[in-house]
Amino acid sequence: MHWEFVIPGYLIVFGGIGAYTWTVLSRARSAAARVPEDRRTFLD
Amino acid sequence: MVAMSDSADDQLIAGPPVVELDEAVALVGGFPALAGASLKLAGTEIVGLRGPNGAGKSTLLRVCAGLIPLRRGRGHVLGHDLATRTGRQSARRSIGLLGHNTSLYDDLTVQENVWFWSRANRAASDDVKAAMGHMGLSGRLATVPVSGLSEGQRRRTAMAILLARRPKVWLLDEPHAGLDRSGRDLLDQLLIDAAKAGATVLVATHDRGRIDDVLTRTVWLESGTISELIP
Amino acid sequence: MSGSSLLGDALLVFGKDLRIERSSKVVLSQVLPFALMILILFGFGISPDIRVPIGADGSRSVLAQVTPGLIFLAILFSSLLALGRSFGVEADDGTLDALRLAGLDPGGIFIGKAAAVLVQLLSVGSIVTLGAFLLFDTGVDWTWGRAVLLVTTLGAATAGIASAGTIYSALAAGLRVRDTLVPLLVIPVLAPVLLGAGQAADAALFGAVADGWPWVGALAIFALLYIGVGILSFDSLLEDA
Amino acid sequence: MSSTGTTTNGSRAFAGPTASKATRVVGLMALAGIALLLPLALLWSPPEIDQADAVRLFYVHVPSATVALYLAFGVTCLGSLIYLRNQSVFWDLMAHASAEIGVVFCGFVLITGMLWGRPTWGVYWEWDPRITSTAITLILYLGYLALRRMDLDPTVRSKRAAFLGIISFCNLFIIKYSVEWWRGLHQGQTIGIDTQLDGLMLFTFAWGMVTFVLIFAWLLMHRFRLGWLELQATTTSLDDAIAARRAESPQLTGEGL
Repeated sequence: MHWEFVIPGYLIVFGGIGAYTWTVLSRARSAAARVPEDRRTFLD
Repeated sequence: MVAMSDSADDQLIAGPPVVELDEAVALVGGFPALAGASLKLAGTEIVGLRGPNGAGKSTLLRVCAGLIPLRRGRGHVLGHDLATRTGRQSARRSIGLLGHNTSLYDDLTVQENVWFWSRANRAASDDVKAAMGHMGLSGRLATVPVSGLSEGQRRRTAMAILLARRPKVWLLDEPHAGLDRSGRDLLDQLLIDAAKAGATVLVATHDRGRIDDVLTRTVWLESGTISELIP
Repeated sequence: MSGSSLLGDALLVFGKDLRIERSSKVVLSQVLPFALMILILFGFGISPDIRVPIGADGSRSVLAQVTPGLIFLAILFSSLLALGRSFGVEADDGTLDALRLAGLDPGGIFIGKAAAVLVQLLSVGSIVTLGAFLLFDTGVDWTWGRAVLLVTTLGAATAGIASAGTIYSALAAGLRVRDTLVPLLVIPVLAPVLLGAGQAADAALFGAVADGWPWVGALAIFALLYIGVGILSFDSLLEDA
Repeated sequence: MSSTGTTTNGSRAFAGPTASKATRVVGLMALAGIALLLPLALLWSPPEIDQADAVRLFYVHVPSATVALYLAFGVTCLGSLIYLRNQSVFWDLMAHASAEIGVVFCGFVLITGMLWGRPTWGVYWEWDPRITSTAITLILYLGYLALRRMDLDPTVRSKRAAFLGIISFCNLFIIKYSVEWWRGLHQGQTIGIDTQLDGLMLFTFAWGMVTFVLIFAWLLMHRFRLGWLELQATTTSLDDAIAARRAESPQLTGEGL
C-alpha cells in the first residue's frame, strides 16, 4: 500500500543526488579547463 | 656625541615621516589597485598626487586613511600601523579625508550635517563655528537642506566639516572638482594654512596651474606604484 | 572603548536618524500608509463575512479571530521598508566610510540605528494595532492585564525585528541588490518573532493572559540575543565593507 | 534502479578533475551503501502496521534531514568559525560547499515528508513542526547561498558569509524550537518514527543513515574541489596580479597627465 508515494519519493531523492552530482562534475570539468595543469592541486 | 647631535638635527629638519608606505599592496575587489607603492610624507608638506585615471590614487588615499587594509608591505600613519585593524582604527581619528563623496545626509540641513559630523568627530564647537564662517556657510545657507545645494556648496560644507575636525593629515581626492573660482582660492588657502599649522596634506589632483604654487612637491602614481618623484 | 562612548555615540546616531525622518517624513508618509493599506487588503483577502462560533452562543468573524497575526504581519512587512530606508540614507553619499573615519563606537552605531528603527516601528505598530481594532470587529473584553500584555508584546517583538533587521541590513550594505536580499535574509530569521508575537497577542485578545507571557519572554530573549550580537559584530560588519 | 545508475555513470564518465583516491574510496562505499539500502528499504524490510509501505520513505527522509540540518549546516557553521579565526581558504570553501549540499538535502526532506504526509494525514502539508521548520531553514540557507553569489570583494564576501553561516546555524535552532513549541499546543501525530521498530526496520534505518553520511562526504569532497577549481580559474595568484598591474602600460590607461 502507498507505493504510489514511495516510488516517486525514492526516484526524486536518488535522481536528485544523481542530477546534483552531474551538475557538480560538469561544472568542475569546465572550471578545470580554465585552470593550468600545475595549479590543479587541491588544498587537502 | 657629535654623531648623536647630528642625527637629532636631521630629525628636527626633516621630522619623522607622518605618512610612510613601504611597498604597500592593497586590493580592491581582488584587484591589486596598489601594487607596491612607497611614499614618505613629512609634516607641513603639501604633496600633489598625480597620475592617469585608474592609477590607484583614490585607493592610495583610502589606504592612508586606514579604510582599506594592507595586503602586503608596511604602512604607518602618525606611528599607527596600517597592517593591523586597531592601528587603522586609531589612525583614522587624526585623518581628514575628502573623497569623491561628500558624506552628507541629503535630508538634513547644512547646519544639522555639520553639527552631527562635528559631534561624531569630537570637534570643538568654537572650531565648528569658525569653520562654517570660513567656508561661507553662516547665514541663510546653513538652514538649507543639503539636497538643495549646488555641487560647490556641498563641497564647501564637506570642507567645513573637515576643517572643524583639525586633522593632522589631510587626504583630498580631486577637491577642486565642482568648485568655482573663489572656492578654489579658498581651498588653496586652506591647505596652506593647514600646512603652516603643522598638518600634512596629500592632494590627488588633475588640476594644473595655480595649485602648483601651493604644492611643495608632487609624486607620480602609475599602475599602482609610485614610479617617479618630481621635485 | 568605554561604555559612555557607546551610549553617547548611540544617542548621536539615533538622534541623527530621527532628525532625518523628521525632515524627510518617509516613514510617516510612505511606510505608515503602506501598513494601513495592508490591513485593508487583509479584509479583502480574508472575507469579513465568514464567522466562527465562540463559546456557547456567540460568533466572531475569521478576520477578527486572526487579528493578532495580521497586526504583526503588517508590522513585519513595514519593517522591511523602514530597514531599507535606514541603510538607504547611509548608502547615498558614502557616509558609512565617514562614520568609520569618525571613530564612532561600532556598537554605538548599531544601537543608534536599531533604536531609531525601533521608534519608527513602534509608532507604525501602535497605529496599525489601533487600526486593526477599528477595522476588524474583535469584540475584545479589555482588562488591564490584556492591555499590558499586548503593549509589552508590541515592544518586545519590534525590538527583536529592529535589532535583527539592522544586523542583516548591515550584512547586505553596499550591495546593489540590497533591497531584495535583505527580505530574503531577514524574513526566515524573523519567522519565530511573528510566531511568538502572534501567540502572545492572541492570548492578550482572546485567550488567557497567563498563556501569553512565556511567549513575551521568548521575544525578549530573542531581542536581547540580537542586541548582543549586534554590539559585538558591528565592528567587523562595518569594517572593510 | 535506474536512478542509482545515474550516480554510477556519473562518477565513471567524468571521474574528472575533482576525483582522487579518497573520493573513489568513499564513492565506492556510498555506492555499496545505496546498493544494499534500496533492497533493504523497498523489499526486505516489512511494511509498518499503521503507515503500511509509506514507512519506507523514512529510510531516506530521516537520513536526509540529519545530514542536511545537522551535519551539512553544522560543517558550514564550523567552517565559518574557523574562517573568521584564521581566514583559511579551505574552510571558507568547505562552508560554502557544505551549505549547498545541505540545501539540496533539505529539498529531499521536504519532498519525502510531503509524500509521506499525503497517505498518512490525507494532506501533503499538515503544518507539522519538523517539516515546517525545515522549510524555513531551507529559505534561510537559500539566503546564505544568495549572499555567496553577490558581486563583492571576495574577502569581504567570505567574511560576511562566514558571519551569516554562524548565525544561521543558531537561527536554525531558534526556528526549530519555536515552531515545535507553537505546534506542541495543538494535538496531532508528528512526523518521525514513534512506533516500535522491529529488528530489520531498525537496521535499515541505521543503514540509511550511514549511507547518507557517505553520500554527503563524497559530494562534499567533489563540491569543495569544484569551489577550489573555480577560485583558481577566476583568480590569479597575488604575485602574478601585482606583476601584471605594475606592467600596465600608460598608453592603455588613458591620459598620461
